[in-house]
Amino acid sequence: MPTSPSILELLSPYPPGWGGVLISGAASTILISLGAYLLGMLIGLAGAAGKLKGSRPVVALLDFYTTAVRAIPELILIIGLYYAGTDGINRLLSALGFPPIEINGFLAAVVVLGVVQGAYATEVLRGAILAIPVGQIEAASAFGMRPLLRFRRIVLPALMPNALPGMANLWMSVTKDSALIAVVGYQELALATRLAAGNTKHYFLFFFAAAVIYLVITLVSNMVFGSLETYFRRGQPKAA
Amino acid sequence: EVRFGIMNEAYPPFFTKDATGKWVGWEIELMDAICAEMKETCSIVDMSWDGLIPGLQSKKFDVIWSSMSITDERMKTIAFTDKYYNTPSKLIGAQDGTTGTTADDVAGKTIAIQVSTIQTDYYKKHYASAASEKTYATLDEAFQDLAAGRVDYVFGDSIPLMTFLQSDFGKGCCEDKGNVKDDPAVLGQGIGGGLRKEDTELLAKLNAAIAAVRASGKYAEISNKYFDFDPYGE
Amino acid sequence: MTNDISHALRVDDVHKSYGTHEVLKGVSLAAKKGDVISLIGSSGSGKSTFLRCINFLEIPDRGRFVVNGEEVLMKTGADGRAHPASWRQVERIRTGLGMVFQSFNLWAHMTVLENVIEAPVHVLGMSRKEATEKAEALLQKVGLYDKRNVYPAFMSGGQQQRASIARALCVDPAVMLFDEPTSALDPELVGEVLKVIRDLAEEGRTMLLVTHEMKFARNVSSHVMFLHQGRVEEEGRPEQIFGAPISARCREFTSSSRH
Amino acid sequence: MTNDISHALRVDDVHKSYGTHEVLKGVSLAAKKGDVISLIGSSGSGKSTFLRCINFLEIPDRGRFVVNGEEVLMKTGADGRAHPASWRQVERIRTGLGMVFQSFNLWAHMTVLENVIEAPVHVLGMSRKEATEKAEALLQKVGLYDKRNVYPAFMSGGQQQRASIARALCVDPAVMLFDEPTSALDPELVGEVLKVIRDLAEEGRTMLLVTHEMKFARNVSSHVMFLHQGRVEEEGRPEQIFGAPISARCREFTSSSRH
Amino acid sequence: MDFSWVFTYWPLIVAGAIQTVLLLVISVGFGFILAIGLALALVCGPFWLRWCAKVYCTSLRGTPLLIQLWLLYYGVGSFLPMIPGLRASVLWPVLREGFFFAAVSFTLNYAAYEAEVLRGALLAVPKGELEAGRAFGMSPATLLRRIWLPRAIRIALPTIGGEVVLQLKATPLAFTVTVMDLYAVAYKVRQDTLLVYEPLIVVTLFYVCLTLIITRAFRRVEMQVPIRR
Ligand SMILES: Nc1ncnc2c1ncn2[C@@H]1O[C@H](COP(=O)(O)OP(=O)(O)OP(=O)(O)O)[C@@H](O)[C@H]1O
Ligand SMILES: Nc1ncnc2c1ncn2[C@@H]1O[C@H](COP(=O)(O)OP(=O)(O)OP(=O)(O)O)[C@@H](O)[C@H]1O
Ligand SMILES: [Mg+2]
Ligand SMILES: [Mg+2]
Repeated sequence: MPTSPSILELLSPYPPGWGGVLISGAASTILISLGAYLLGMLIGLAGAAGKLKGSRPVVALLDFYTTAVRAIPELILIIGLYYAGTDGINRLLSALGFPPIEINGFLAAVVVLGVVQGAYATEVLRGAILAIPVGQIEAASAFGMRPLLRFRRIVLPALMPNALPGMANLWMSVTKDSALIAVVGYQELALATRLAAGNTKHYFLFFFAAAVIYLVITLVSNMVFGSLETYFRRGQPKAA
Repeated sequence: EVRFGIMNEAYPPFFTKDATGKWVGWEIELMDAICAEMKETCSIVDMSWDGLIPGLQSKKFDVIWSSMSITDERMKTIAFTDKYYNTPSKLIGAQDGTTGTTADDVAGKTIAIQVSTIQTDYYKKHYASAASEKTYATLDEAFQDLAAGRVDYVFGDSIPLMTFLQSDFGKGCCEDKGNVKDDPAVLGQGIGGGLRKEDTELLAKLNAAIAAVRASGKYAEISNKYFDFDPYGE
Repeated sequence: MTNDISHALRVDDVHKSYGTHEVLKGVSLAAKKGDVISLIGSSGSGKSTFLRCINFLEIPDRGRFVVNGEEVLMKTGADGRAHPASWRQVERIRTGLGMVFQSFNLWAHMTVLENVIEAPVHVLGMSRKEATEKAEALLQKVGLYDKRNVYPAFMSGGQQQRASIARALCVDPAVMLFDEPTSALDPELVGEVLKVIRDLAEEGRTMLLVTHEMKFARNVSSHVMFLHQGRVEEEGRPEQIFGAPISARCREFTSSSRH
Repeated sequence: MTNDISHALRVDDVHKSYGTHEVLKGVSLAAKKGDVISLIGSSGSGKSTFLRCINFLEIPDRGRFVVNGEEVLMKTGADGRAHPASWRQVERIRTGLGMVFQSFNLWAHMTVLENVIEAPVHVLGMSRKEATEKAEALLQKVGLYDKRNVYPAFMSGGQQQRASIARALCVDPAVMLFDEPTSALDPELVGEVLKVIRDLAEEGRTMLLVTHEMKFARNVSSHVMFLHQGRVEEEGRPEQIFGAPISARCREFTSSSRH
Repeated sequence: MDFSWVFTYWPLIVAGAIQTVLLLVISVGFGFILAIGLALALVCGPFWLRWCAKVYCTSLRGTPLLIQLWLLYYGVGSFLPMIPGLRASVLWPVLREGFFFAAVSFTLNYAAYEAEVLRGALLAVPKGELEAGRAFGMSPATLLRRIWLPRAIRIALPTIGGEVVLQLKATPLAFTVTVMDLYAVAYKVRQDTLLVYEPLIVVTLFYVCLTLIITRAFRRVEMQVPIRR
């Protein structure tokens, strides 16, 4: 290397500065995390409902899902789905005489992370629902509320304060877990950081920059989760 | 069309992406030369290390071109081309004025080695009786620990080690202790491209192209831009 | 039983056990429009359970239910226990059943007013404006108008109970189930509730009322049932039950209210 | 005031507001050992709040408290409101104060028996064995012996209330605060509780009792206080309050119990 | 499928499994205790303490664990030798190792996540039950030990179980500070042999066993108090 470039040059958003790479990495991270998180939440809601209300086989199946999916390393899930999965599908397709398909890496990442998130979310939401005083739900039933209405008007607002801390944690971890999807060739924040650092050998600078970006993401999420919690804790007496 | 799978991490000067997302480096230029030789169009598929083998096997690309060492163990799983480079291994250590890489020189010291490299085998054969080993996921971490004094030596491929020594960080803490005595039995096989075992036709074409590029002087031309020695080794 | 239709509420032979503990051992009841039936009995005798079976908050092990002329279809599940054949039907029937819970069960995340208009707006599809007007009138009646924007956690026990009564009244149910609706109320308010119930009965609504206040039961009801060990030990007009009960157990129970 | 010691419980001039809503506007009370004082008044008049101020579950804005001959030291905080000077002292005083809550507040993660022995074992340091024996005797008395290993969520309202009474009795407090202890009980059980309270009074314990059942108040108490709009509107012996009340409001209130 | 490598690598596998379990037990155990303190500070601490706890939780949940680990290991860790006397002390062999730093940073990180969960759970305990405890003269410590925490933990059990499993999944990061946990062993095997699935399957089996133990244990506790539904 000739003369070392200044910090500003290194972080400039335009090449040869690496700022742009970091920012687009952060954007992918957020996108993938959001997708996975929302998918996870949907699975979680269905899973929690199934675990609490479902018939015996449904509960057993969901138990298997939450245990297995949480236990299996995400890496093997991603490799399994993206590589072995596409391989298998394509073999099947060609056996049936169809042309092979290409599974989008982004979609695969969102699906895998979402399915994993779903397993954790199932448990968080199950606990949150169990913490609702049963009488509140009974009252809703007694007034003839249909299950969906009951869920939307009573169960959801009542479970939110109990679930939010755990759900916030899941969000925090998924923004960092999304680093995994580098495996399918996606360049998110962590990989972009390593690339920038490895190229320039300014390890400290770029890791610090990445930490700051993560922290900004967190602070914004904190604000969102914080105001959600304040809103959903309305009507509760102040802390003891 | 031949698709080359390259690890999406930075490994200068062999391969890395620059800030515009373009692939650059010695190995990339060599790849271009080989493709020209084969009269094929080439494309690059970037993967994390974890994705390379599955990607190869599920035909997302055809050749792993990612500074992968040829070993007998690995040859059980995939096929390798002839080597296209083989750089010496060396030890670096703290700036204390000593040099030397014999077992006596490292006696009682701790040596940092990147996980699952040919240096591990070399260590087992030559150093294990005298020194102790610490395993690192990447060389960068090993460098950090060398600078912090947690290990006494880093043992690895000379090129990344020299690159480190030339950086500001490396200059401040560490120095070259010399190349290790060659042992072709463990260090000799070099770096090659990895292929699916059944792709024997492509393998033959690649081997021919490597030989042709080396013979035509194109190899030396590319290497001179990056190195002051011949990376092909013996 | 073609005469079912004439009954606003008809329940036959309800059985309910929790584990091995058989709480209801065949309780039956028939109420015409405008009837006020009081359910009395000692603590733990299954009064609340009976009420909760009627709107299927507890699934009875056995029994036949006709509410507002509509029979709840039951089927026997794989485990040999009865279940409603269609929860849709149960939900529809519940909209015609108001309930005041023993423990109030107000929704904690809603103010009193929101609690009261919840069911009219979201179950019956009443407009918010209309529901609010109606709710405010009801809250006025139970003396909670100035507490309408307070959350339940910040109210006294009696205020919560009154809110719970207003909530049940606001859906205009044809049949009302009251589980000790005056337990937390002072005598004046008990008098008010008494009046409300009488008005409702005159409007032709049917009421089933669990209570521990014998005087209240005597004053308000057209029919009294004494529950003992899971069975109806005695029933009849209030004058009879409180004046000249036949069963010894009933006599003992009602007389003790004159401590 | 040297004669404080002769009072088991003495409270002077308690004030308490929630926000701008002034609930207690100077309530005073003095009880000797063995006194049973009933607190009556309409719903929302501040009876529960008063009880909760006595054991500092609510911090009163102003007031002087002497419990079992010990004055609670107060200091004025930076915000101009009074606080207990030492929470340690409050905790010690609370061990001599039993409380039955209007909403029972049983600990949901413990069985009835565990609920009852909790305070004796972990606050008073009684041995588990001794506490269990005592608790079982008490549960027998309130008719819950065979429910002793049941969790509160699976009990009827009256059963929970009885468990709550047993829990308060098991610490042998010198002063007991009862917040509507019979609201969920049937007449027979009310009679039992009446007997228990009389026995306790004879043992020399002091009791402060909120109730809506005038007959009960009349039968059990040595002194009755009528709370109205945050003040003691009238107080005296039960015969006077129920027989010949002076204040118009009190007359209206007590007479309404004869609906 | 080729598992012949297991015969050569089994001593490493066993050692790795032990490292994994140790890291998990240490970080969850100490982290939970720390989390209780943090959660209490968040719920009822004085303003400054609440603020400190909030900053702690936000920054530790907000940055990747990997970066925290590196900060500790390469940052703090490289200053440790400068403390006079430490190098000569009996603690040095422990303090020098990557394991120590991994255990410390995992503990700190786990505590931050767990504290948030506990905060929510502490707030979810019905106020009346706390008041009942106070009314019987329980000191704050007794109240916490007998009523508040047991109630809160039961409310949060499913979430806590999830956090423990998440922590298990975080242990592979220790490899970046030279701790050869089970995952690192599998990584080595994969690098050595280029087998993709087989080493990961061994890890998966082990993780599944651990997860089963964890979930079973949590279910046990959950079942202790029946819930009415
Ligand atoms: N969910 C439940 N699981 C098990 N047993 C229960 C459950 N609910 C009630 N029980 C038991 O069933 C019996 C009847 O309870 P129920 O609530 O119907 O009594 P009740 O007549 O309403 O009494 P109270 O006047 O005290 O409210 C009681 O012994 C109670 O312990
Ligand atoms: N935590 C609180 N925050 C605000 N206001 C409250 C709170 N608790 C009670 N109040 C109000 O204080 C007043 C007195 O309440 P309190 O519970 O003392 O009444 P009460 O005399 O016990 O009535 P009841 O007989 O209905 O139990 C009520 O108007 C109530 O709304
Ligand atoms: Mg009941
Ligand atoms: Mg009250």
